[in-house]
Amino acid sequence: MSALLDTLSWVLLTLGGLSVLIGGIGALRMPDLYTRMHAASVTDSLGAILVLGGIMLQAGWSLATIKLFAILLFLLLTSPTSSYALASAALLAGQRPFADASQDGEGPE
Amino acid sequence: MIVMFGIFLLTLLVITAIAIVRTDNLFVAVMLMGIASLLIAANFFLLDAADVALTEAAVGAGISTVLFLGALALTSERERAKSWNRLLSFIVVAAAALILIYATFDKPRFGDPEAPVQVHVAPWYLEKTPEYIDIPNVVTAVLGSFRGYDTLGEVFVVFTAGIGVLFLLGGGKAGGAVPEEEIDEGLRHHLIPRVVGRVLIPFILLFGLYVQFHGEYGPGGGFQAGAIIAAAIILFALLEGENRALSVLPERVLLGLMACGPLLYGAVGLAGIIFGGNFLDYSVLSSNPVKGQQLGILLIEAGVGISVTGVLLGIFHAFAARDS
Amino acid sequence: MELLGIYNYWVFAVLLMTGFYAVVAKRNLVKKLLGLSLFQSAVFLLYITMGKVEGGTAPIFPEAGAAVFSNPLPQVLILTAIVVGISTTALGLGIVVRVKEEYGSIEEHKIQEIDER
Amino acid sequence: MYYVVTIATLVTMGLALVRALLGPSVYDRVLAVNMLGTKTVLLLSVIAFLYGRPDFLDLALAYALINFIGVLAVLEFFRSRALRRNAERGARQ
Amino acid sequence: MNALAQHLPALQVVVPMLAAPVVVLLRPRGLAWAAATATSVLAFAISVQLVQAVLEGGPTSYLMGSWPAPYGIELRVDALSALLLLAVTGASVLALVGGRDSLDSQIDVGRQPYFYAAWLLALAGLCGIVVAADAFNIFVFMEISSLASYVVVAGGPDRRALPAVFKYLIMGTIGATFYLIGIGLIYMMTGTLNLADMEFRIHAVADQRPILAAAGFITVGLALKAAIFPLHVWLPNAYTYAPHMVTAFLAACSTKVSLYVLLRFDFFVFQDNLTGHAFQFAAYLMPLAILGILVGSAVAMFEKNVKRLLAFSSVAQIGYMMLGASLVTVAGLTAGIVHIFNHALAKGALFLAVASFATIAAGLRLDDLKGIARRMPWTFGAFVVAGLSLIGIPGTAGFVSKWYLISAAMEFGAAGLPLVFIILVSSLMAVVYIWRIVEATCFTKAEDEPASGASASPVLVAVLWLAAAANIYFGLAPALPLTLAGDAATELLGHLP
Repeated sequence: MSALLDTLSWVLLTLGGLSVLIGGIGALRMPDLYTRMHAASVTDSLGAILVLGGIMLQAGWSLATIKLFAILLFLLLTSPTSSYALASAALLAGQRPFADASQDGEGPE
Repeated sequence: MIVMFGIFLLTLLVITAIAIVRTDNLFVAVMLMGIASLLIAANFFLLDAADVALTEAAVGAGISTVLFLGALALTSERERAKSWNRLLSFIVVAAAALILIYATFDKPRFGDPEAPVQVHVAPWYLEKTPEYIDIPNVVTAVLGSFRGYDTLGEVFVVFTAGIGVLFLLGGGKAGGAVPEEEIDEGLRHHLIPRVVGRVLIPFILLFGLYVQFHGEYGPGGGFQAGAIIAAAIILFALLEGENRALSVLPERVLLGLMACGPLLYGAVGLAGIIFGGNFLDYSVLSSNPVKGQQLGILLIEAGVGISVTGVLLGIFHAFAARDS
Repeated sequence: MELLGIYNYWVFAVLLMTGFYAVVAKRNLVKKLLGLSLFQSAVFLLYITMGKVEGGTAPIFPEAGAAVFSNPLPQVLILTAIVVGISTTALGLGIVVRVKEEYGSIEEHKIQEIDER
Repeated sequence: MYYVVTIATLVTMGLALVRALLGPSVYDRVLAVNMLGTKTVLLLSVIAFLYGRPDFLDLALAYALINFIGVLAVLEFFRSRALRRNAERGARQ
Repeated sequence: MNALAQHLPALQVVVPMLAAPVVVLLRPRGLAWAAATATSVLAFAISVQLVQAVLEGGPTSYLMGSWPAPYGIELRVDALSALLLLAVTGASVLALVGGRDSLDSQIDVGRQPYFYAAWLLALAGLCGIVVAADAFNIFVFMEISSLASYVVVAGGPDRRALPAVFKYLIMGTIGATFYLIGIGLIYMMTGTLNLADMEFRIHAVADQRPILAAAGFITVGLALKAAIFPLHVWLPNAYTYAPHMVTAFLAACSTKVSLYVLLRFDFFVFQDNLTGHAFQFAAYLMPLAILGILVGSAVAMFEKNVKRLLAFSSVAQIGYMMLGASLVTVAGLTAGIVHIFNHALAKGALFLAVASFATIAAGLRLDDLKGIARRMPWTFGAFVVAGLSLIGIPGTAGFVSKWYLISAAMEFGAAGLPLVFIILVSSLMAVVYIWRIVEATCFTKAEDEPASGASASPVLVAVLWLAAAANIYFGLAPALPLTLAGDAATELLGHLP
């Protein structure tokens, strides 16, 4: 049982690390703000779930798990909120998504 | 392996620092400063300084960014001048750097348990804390009791900054071009942040109280808690607008908090004298010296928390009120 | 371990000098304050680095088992210093805002020009 | 196994930093700061376990919360800046 | 009373410090001045008590929180600190008592509670530095006093106060941070923060590179704070544009307190522990002291604004103190320390007189003060007395310290003659710049005689004459400062072979 949990948590951790990394690469390589934001925010949430879930399995049933759960909940609430707010602020300020960027360049800074 | 993590973080830190100096967009510089704070804090954590990491994150990455942004909103975002006296500055800086690098060669080895720092005063704290004060967090014990007088001074530094900003910016508002109602609505039209923020604020406050009263057992204490509670109320002010926040916590209340925190701390110190000990001697506060110490630390941490909350909010409001 | 020791001190020196350079050479008042914060952060790093003990852990007694602890004293000092730093920054920003209101600029040489006029 | 995650997080922090330095728009930089913040939270959670001191998870929680407030402060800054610019433009006309 | 007597070192700091939040909360607002003044008087009374205690029983020490010395924080009052406490608290009392009208006219009532609170904090910070016997504690109180000084200086009505105070803030913070680096390096090598313990333990690691670097950083950092030439650039503007009373208070004591810390470190901690330290100290600081004396006096001779003129004169006077110290003899150090006290008397009185002039003059340029002596003969008289003391005319306090300085230089025989020459030359320069003010105020007529009947408040004139009388009293009967300074000098140099 414990070996199973261990393996499962390792898998989760590895996947989490991978998705975090993908998010990082995406944020660097994507062509414009909105696609970068997409890469960053999706993997932010997924990575957080996987990594914190993996650690939770390692920690077992303890106070630490509750704290981890709180952190996870917090991240899941705030991270998409920040992304949304940022995107809306950028859009209102006149940053156009990549699709129409061909007409007016990168948009104002 | 952890050593490598540390080196990596420090390298990122140096890159960030150089970028801060080079950019001419002050907004970007402030953002990078936030990053630098996070990196330093993570590094403090690697170096076993949990309390310091918590403070640096709350103060450096949180409050400091908010204050810088508040000031930028009132001034300008662009740095228009080139540096001057580059050569002279460079020489001064390089001279100081050479002295520092010169000094590194006789330094005790990093992490050496036999270094003078580790064998003289510090072991006494680690050894005597369980006996005299009996709380797990030695940092809190030293901060609150052994070197409590420093902490008293620190509270007064914060207080001085608070009254200083109020003295400079309080009263006589500078008229702006933006209509009051419009500037004051905060982020109220952003529905999602507003709902999420409202849900979170009580939990942040709760967490602040936890940090305040858990400071004897884990990382935390008055400063960190004060910064977190202030951050929660700043969040409220951001979401609901300055006036709503001020109606919840009017300026007079803030001023009261600002002044009562230091007074509470001082009163605990004077109680030491009244009950026959020295100033800031908490042992005499209770018939059991250890209990007295714990009570004293609890009270002064409360004083610290109150004053930090009051001062940070007071400063934030002073900046925000200038806006309208 | 040896490497990190020297590396930490060198990063301290570099950071210190970067911040110091910004304070001395830049003429924008906000930039000067940013430099000042950086300058102070470097000193924090110096103190915390010297408190670390090899194989030690944070000086908070865990529930079970004695261990090697890092030095609590530098941490206490730096807690104080961080708070002092933010206080200075806040006061400095207050002055900058007032300067902007009175002079309409936050560039040192422009202020000088206005004064000499 | 924690090491793998730690390294992945650190590398991502590096990448985010590069994004913050490159920009090009201020929103990119805010995005990068936000990303760095969440990665720091993950990093601290993992290292707390690596050090065998799970009681330090409080720190990670504090970071998560400070990060959120920072981003909202930036947004408010953008909003008030836009308002001020509009007002100035209006005053000029 | 007796029970409280042992707590006096702590109360000296705590009383003004805790009074500050109370002042902020007081209603009505007019009470702020009264409360601040009462607190200052109390602090002065405490320092008088401490001086007596030191004269009778030698240094006293106080353990904060009853923790033993290197672990807890120790306070220590010896002859040197007692003398400075007297100067600091005395200056605060005089400036506050005399300065009510002047401050009312320069700072509006709504902001006054903050101002007086900051004043008390500055007072508490300065006292805290002087009584502390712990290196880091000195840093904390240095920051309290600096931040509070920035606030009170920024209270100046002229907008030029703001850039001046910003510069002061930047340079002050750099100084404090350098000091912190120095402390860090020493701590790293010795593991202690208590000054006495540090002095004891530094033996073992003396002459290692971090200690040398630390000595450099501490000296430079404190020299910045003490405005030792050429690091004085923040001082003239900050003093010129501060409210007049603030200038009187700060000019009398704030840089001196930094100088005090410098002397503590260089003589108490490093002296004798670093090879050739005495020589290096003298070799680096004496030229700076001499340059400071000459340049400060020369600039003062050509300066047109009275406050600026006196500020540059302060730079020169700090040079005298450094010169005395850089002789590294008991006589020289005594002279330097006595001059700290006497200069506080003279400069405090001069700035009080300037504040009094300012109540009716249009501005503080020499041209604005034309003929003012006739309208304010009493103020003018006190100004002349204090000016004579600054120059060092026999019968005034300034003469005592210069006399001691010259005789200390003469101990070196022929080698001391150039120093004597420099002291005489700079005294002549002081004659010139004081004469310029006297000439402007007394011997030139104002073009248009203003009809306003306003005059300085009688309280201010009374306080001013009190300060002037002190200049004469300590010139004729200099026993008190001389005894304390002599004790201090022997104590600082005591462990030399």
